[in-house]
Amino acid sequence: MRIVFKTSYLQDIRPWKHGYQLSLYLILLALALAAPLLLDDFYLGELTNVLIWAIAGMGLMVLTGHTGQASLGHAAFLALGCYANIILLEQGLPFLLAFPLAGLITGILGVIIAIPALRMHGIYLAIATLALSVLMDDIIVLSEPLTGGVAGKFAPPVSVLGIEIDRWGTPRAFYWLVFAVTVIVTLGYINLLRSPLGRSFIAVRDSEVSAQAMGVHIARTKAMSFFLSCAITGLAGALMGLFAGAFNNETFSVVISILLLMMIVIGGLGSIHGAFLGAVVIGFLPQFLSISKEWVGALIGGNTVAIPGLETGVFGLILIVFVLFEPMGIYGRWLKIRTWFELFPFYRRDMFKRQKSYLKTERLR
Amino acid sequence: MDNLQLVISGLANGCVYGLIALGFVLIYKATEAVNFAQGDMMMLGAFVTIGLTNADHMGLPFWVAVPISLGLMAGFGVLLDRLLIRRMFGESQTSVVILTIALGFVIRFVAGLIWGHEPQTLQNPLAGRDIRFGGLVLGLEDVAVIVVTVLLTLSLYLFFARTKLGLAMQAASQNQLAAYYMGIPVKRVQGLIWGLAGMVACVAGILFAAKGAVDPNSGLLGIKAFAAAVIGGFGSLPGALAGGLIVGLIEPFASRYIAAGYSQIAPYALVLIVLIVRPHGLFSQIRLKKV
Amino acid sequence: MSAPILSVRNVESYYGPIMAIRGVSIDVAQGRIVTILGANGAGKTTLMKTISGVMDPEKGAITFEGDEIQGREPHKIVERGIVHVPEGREVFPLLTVEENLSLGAYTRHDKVQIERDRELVFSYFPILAERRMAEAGTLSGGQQQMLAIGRGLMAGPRLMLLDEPSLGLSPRLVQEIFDILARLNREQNMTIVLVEQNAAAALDLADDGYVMEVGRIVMSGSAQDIAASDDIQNFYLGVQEDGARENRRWKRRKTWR
Amino acid sequence: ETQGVSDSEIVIGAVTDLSGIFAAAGVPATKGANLYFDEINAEGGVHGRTIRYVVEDNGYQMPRAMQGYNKLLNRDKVFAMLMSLGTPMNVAGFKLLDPKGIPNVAPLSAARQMLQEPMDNKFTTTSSYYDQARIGVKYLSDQYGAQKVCTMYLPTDFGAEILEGTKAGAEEAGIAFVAETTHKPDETDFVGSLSKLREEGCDIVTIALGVRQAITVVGTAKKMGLEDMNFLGTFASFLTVVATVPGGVTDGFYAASSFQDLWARADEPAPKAFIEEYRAAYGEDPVGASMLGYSSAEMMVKALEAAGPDLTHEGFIAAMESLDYPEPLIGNHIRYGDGDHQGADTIFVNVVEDGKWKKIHEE
Amino acid sequence: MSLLTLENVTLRFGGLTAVDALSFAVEPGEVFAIVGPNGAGKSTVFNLISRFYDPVSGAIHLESEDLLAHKASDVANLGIARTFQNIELFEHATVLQNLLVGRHRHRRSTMLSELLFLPSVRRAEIENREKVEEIIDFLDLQPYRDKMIAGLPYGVRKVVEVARALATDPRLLLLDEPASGLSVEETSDMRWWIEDIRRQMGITVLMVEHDMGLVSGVSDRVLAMADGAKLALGTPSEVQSHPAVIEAYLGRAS
Ligand SMILES: Nc1ncnc2c1ncn2[C@@H]1O[C@H](COP(=O)(O)OP(=O)(O)OP(=O)(O)O)[C@@H](O)[C@H]1O
Ligand SMILES: Nc1ncnc2c1ncn2[C@@H]1O[C@H](COP(=O)(O)OP(=O)(O)OP(=O)(O)O)[C@@H](O)[C@H]1O
Ligand SMILES: [Mg+2]
Ligand SMILES: [Mg+2]
Repeated sequence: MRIVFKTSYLQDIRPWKHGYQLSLYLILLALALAAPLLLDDFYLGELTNVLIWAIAGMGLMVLTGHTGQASLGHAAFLALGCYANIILLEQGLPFLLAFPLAGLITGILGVIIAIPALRMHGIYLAIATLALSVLMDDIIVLSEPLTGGVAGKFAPPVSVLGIEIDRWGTPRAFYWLVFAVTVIVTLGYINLLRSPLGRSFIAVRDSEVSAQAMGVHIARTKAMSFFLSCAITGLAGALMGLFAGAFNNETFSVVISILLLMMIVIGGLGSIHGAFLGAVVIGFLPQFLSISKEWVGALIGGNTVAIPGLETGVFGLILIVFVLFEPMGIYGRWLKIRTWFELFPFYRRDMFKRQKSYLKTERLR
Repeated sequence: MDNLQLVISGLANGCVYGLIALGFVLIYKATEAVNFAQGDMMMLGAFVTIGLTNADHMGLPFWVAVPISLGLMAGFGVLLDRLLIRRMFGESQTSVVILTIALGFVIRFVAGLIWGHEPQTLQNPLAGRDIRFGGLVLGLEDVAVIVVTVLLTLSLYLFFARTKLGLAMQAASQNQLAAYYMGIPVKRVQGLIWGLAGMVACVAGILFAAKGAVDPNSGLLGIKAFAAAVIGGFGSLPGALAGGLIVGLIEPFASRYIAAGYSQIAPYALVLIVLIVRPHGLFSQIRLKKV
Repeated sequence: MSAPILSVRNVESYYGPIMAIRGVSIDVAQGRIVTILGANGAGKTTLMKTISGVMDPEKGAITFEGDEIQGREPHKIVERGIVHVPEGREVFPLLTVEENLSLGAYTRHDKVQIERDRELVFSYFPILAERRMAEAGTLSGGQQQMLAIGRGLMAGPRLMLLDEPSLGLSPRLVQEIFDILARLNREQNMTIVLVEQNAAAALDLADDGYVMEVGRIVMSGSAQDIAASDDIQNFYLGVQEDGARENRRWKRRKTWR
Repeated sequence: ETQGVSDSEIVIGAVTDLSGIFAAAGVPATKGANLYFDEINAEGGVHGRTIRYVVEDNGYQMPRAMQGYNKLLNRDKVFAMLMSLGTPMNVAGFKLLDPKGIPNVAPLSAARQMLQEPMDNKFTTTSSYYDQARIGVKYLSDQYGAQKVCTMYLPTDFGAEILEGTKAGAEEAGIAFVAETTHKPDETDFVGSLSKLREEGCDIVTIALGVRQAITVVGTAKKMGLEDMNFLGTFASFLTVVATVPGGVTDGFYAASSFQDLWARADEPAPKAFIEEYRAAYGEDPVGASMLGYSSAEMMVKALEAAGPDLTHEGFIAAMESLDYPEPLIGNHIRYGDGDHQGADTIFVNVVEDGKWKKIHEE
Repeated sequence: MSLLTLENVTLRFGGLTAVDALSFAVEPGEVFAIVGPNGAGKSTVFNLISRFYDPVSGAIHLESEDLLAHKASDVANLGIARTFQNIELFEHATVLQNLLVGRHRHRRSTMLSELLFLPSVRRAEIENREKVEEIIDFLDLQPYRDKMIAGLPYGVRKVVEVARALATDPRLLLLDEPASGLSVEETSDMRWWIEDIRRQMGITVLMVEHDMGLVSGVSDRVLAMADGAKLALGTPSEVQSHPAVIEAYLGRAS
């Protein structure tokens, strides 16, 4: 068991608990930096994809995981970010300006959209955002001069500090771009969580009444949460647009909104780790299933495994198993495994048996 | 006359939304869980009935097939509860939502596997029969939809308001722990409600497939029905019907009178507007906590 | 002392990895009032919850009228006649006072007797009758506590587990509650297990007592004996010179620590 | 060394919808193609190489489609794409197929963008929605002296293209385009839009909706007594199920397409053989999309054969351009040429009669 | 000038008059207790001061500041902190985080500086932390510092609530039944804490409490309420011997 002696308040303020944890993160960082050298184009592309989803997941996590505002419409903000970025690029702005601006614009639009939503809670908010996500499709079609309507738009190649970046042309450069954004967003998120604003998000999530009594302005706090969430999601959307190369009104569908929410719940609500773990599951699992189809195919000697759509069915099943196995998300499970190792050999087998738990109504605010 | 026709068809259609919404509300009212697979259960109910009664499947007489499929779907609901939902007892609403979304994937896949992906219509004795008064045409299916929905809503409403079991269900949703302290078999009650929801989904499916056609993706209609339930104030049975009717009515009028390009937006825009005006639906179930 | 109606043997319960009660054994004889005293976090609530089945014990046995009941579904235990009035009210906030009360009688079917009990509860707590159509969530804290107790009575239990019933009640009502409990015990021969912070009143009412500390029973005996013990006098009954403000940080060690 | 070609194997890829809203097309098409490839492989393949057809499910979502392309291009290293489904997905795919010169053959989308520039590596089997709508409208107006044309459509690229085709057809026929209504994929009630179209006096209504919706529209129109309104669908509504709706609900519904209905010709030798083969392999009845899948796979094999044992992309493209043969299964003639990358040019207008599709016109 | 004054405040819930033309004033530096039967409207008075409810009529002032002109979230900024009868903590956060939320009204940093965690933010955080640690020491909460609220016993939560309220650095502290659920020993601790809060920290305390031992031990003045209206106001012993108070509230033994 690791015992940490705390000798200064800074120890609680800095983002890692002990040197061991810090070195783990550093190793992870080093591995991620070296990924383009270690992986082939296929896996690098998948890794890039997972990172983009993780950014989007962090965007939603701010709002849903930390402020307790469920959104089933975040694909709309992906779309906003994506279109904003490309339109700005088309106006001749350099990428380094267009990209953060896209995030900012999405954040501001997010707040404007959120203002009427601030009084909603739970499923009511979820449905309002879902409706928004459905409407975004039509809004894109109706604002055709700006968005290209149903014909969609193509992402131009971008250049950062003179380096040409293109998803397919220069996958390594593209990966580094996405990686850099991931790191920046993650650091910002960590900072958020250890400062007053992040705490006020959690306060609003856990009890609006007492947050208010502590001087937290509920509407303003939610609005800020929407801003940050939408801004981050906008950045992810911009990257997703570059990643896809072409997109139109159908690209950011409601299904993606739903998948995003699924992702953070399965990863573990309320932790940054959860966004990443969820992104790995939602982002890579379908691909993994598709690859394992080859192995199964090789095993039974067929050319193709016969049942079409099987992957989606299995995907659903696996998600069900994930939720059943660990309703607190993968991160929750990871914490338990870690504790197991830390306590070794002083663990009890039934230590993590779930004690019966009971729900109370969420209809009281 | 024209408008009257729109009203009637809007009502009939709204009743289908209302029926699916009823399923959502039923489960919510008794367990505070949101069953995102309700639309898919409706689709499944429709296919089960088609599988039993259509000539190119088993070809049972319609009135024999209906009770069997109602029973099967009730059993399916109970089974879901036993296998999945019960294991999630006491876990947060969000995890249950995710579980049912994933369940929807699986149901859609299985339905596609069994019945294929092409739309199918339920062969039924009401098909193609119309009632006409003057210029007004009313499909017999539409009449059936309206009658069944109103009856079902009413009886479920009375069940919750008047019976001991209904009261116990409401209690269990508000405070599971206290419900146990009162000796309410909370899990069994939940199983019951899932069975009931399966049955309601089946009724909705039958009426839906009789009015039009179903394919494995018809379950996505659940999203609109969900919105309808929320408009009504999620948790209120009459609210679900009201929400369904509102969405059902806005559609024909919007496509009749609003310019192309905008008309299809109407139902979702309406959802937004209703929620902006009444953030917790028409028959609000949300209370301010007394501290 | 007659044979115990409820006996708890070496029970251990956990919240995840945290062991909240560590090998607790108590006996409750038919028709007696037993009180369990203990500081904050001693595990009293956990013990009650384990008896009523809303928590599963990891080890140990609980027998009620000769049958083992540990780990059963809680509603089964209620059906056997054990009712738990929980700490912290736990009313059904969106149902009316009246509906809350009728749910208390969920396991019963004798309409007439239920009606009579309802009137009895209303006579104990007239304010509930006055507010019978109000949603329970809008009641004041003390009114909710009355409702929780009344709801427990509606089940017509043979064994009643009361977790801090006097919480948030006015001094006058606290006295009334204790009178009511004494009467129920006397007239209906109801067995009562009582957890109370108001140790003086509890020991006064009870026949037997237990003292819990950090998950263990550290003292047991008749209520008088316990009340007479020095430590109890000091720590639970407040019979102590606490006027001297300078002394207050100096705490006497409890002998069992 | 050409990507996707080894001594023993040719890898062909597809990104299609096997679980989403267009699974009704994607699934049977994949099955049909597999059926043909299995046959060819059993006979030893093409020039000694077996064909491996790798199909990725996109669930009709863009991110999944991109993953599919990543896998097919970077992992499986496909030689060509065959029957990828979804206009936006195909268009996004072009971004990476074009630079590598990988052919995109017979996509399951009849959008004109399927032949967008650079066109050299793109081949479609069918005519576009645009042309189908255009010709259908022209035919109906000739036939019935119709005066007013309208469109009901989903505001997507699919709908937009049919809308444009309808307008073009109306212009060519010299009649007026008067009204349009827009819809959502989950819409199930069309009384409102139909009464609007009735008021506008539409006598030809082109439909760019989901299959289920098309059936409901026609049924509702019958109920409302709109006997004079002629409904015209395209490729997307030209399905056997539409014809076989019980109660004759869809009788009199027109559809323009670039192939002929399978079941209407179930007695002709090629369809008959196919139906039997398909039944034997899958234990279920084939549908139109299965037939297209089979036929496209056959076309692919023909081109691979013509390209010779030294398989390169240039060689394959040249071979595709040389194809010219009657295709009895789909009932059309496939002919490509230099600068002509659309295979079957004839468009058929069909109508539902007694639960079956009947061909009434070809052009 | 009185620190807090209520003048003729009335509040109705439907047909029920929960607070009925109530007036009283709390002087700076005193401990002022409100007692009364269950449902007398004591918590409602607190909720009115916290601005959770709008009174039908009447005025509430903090010194000369009109409280009714402020929103609920501004009340803490004016220097009023409170605890709740039924405990309203941030369940899924640690004790430390809960207390740090109490410091929220002292937040000076902007969103951007927090995202970058500029040195100024770091300094402010350390300062907050020091302040919070003082309170933790004061209320003996050290063993629970990093525990999640969800797993704490009732009595500890009560103390955490007091701590969180203190963390806001209030001028006026509202305590709703601080001793309910506490054992005799803990209640006597609470008594000393309240004394210290008043003496050492100079905070005025307004509390609702049913434990008459505590009330008479610490409070300077007591207001007895019944049915939303004033029954008696005076020193603890005056109120305790008031016949109407005995009848409605205390019962025979007192
Ligand atoms: N949900 C929980 N999760 C983790 N630990 C818990 C939980 N509930 C209680 N505990 C722990 O179990 C121990 C016993 O708690 P319990 O509530 O039984 O005490 P108690 O004697 O009833 O105290 P009180 O007088 O405050 O009600 C405490 O140390 C507490 O920290
Ligand atoms: N939100 C509300 N809606 C309706 N009635 C309410 C509401 N809040 C309080 N009441 C009623 O107002 C009265 C006063 O309640 P309050 O909570 O102020 O009592 P209290 O004096 O704090 O009592 P206790 O000592 O039991 O906590 C009660 O009768 C209660 O039922
Ligand atoms: Mg307790
Ligand atoms: Mg109170």
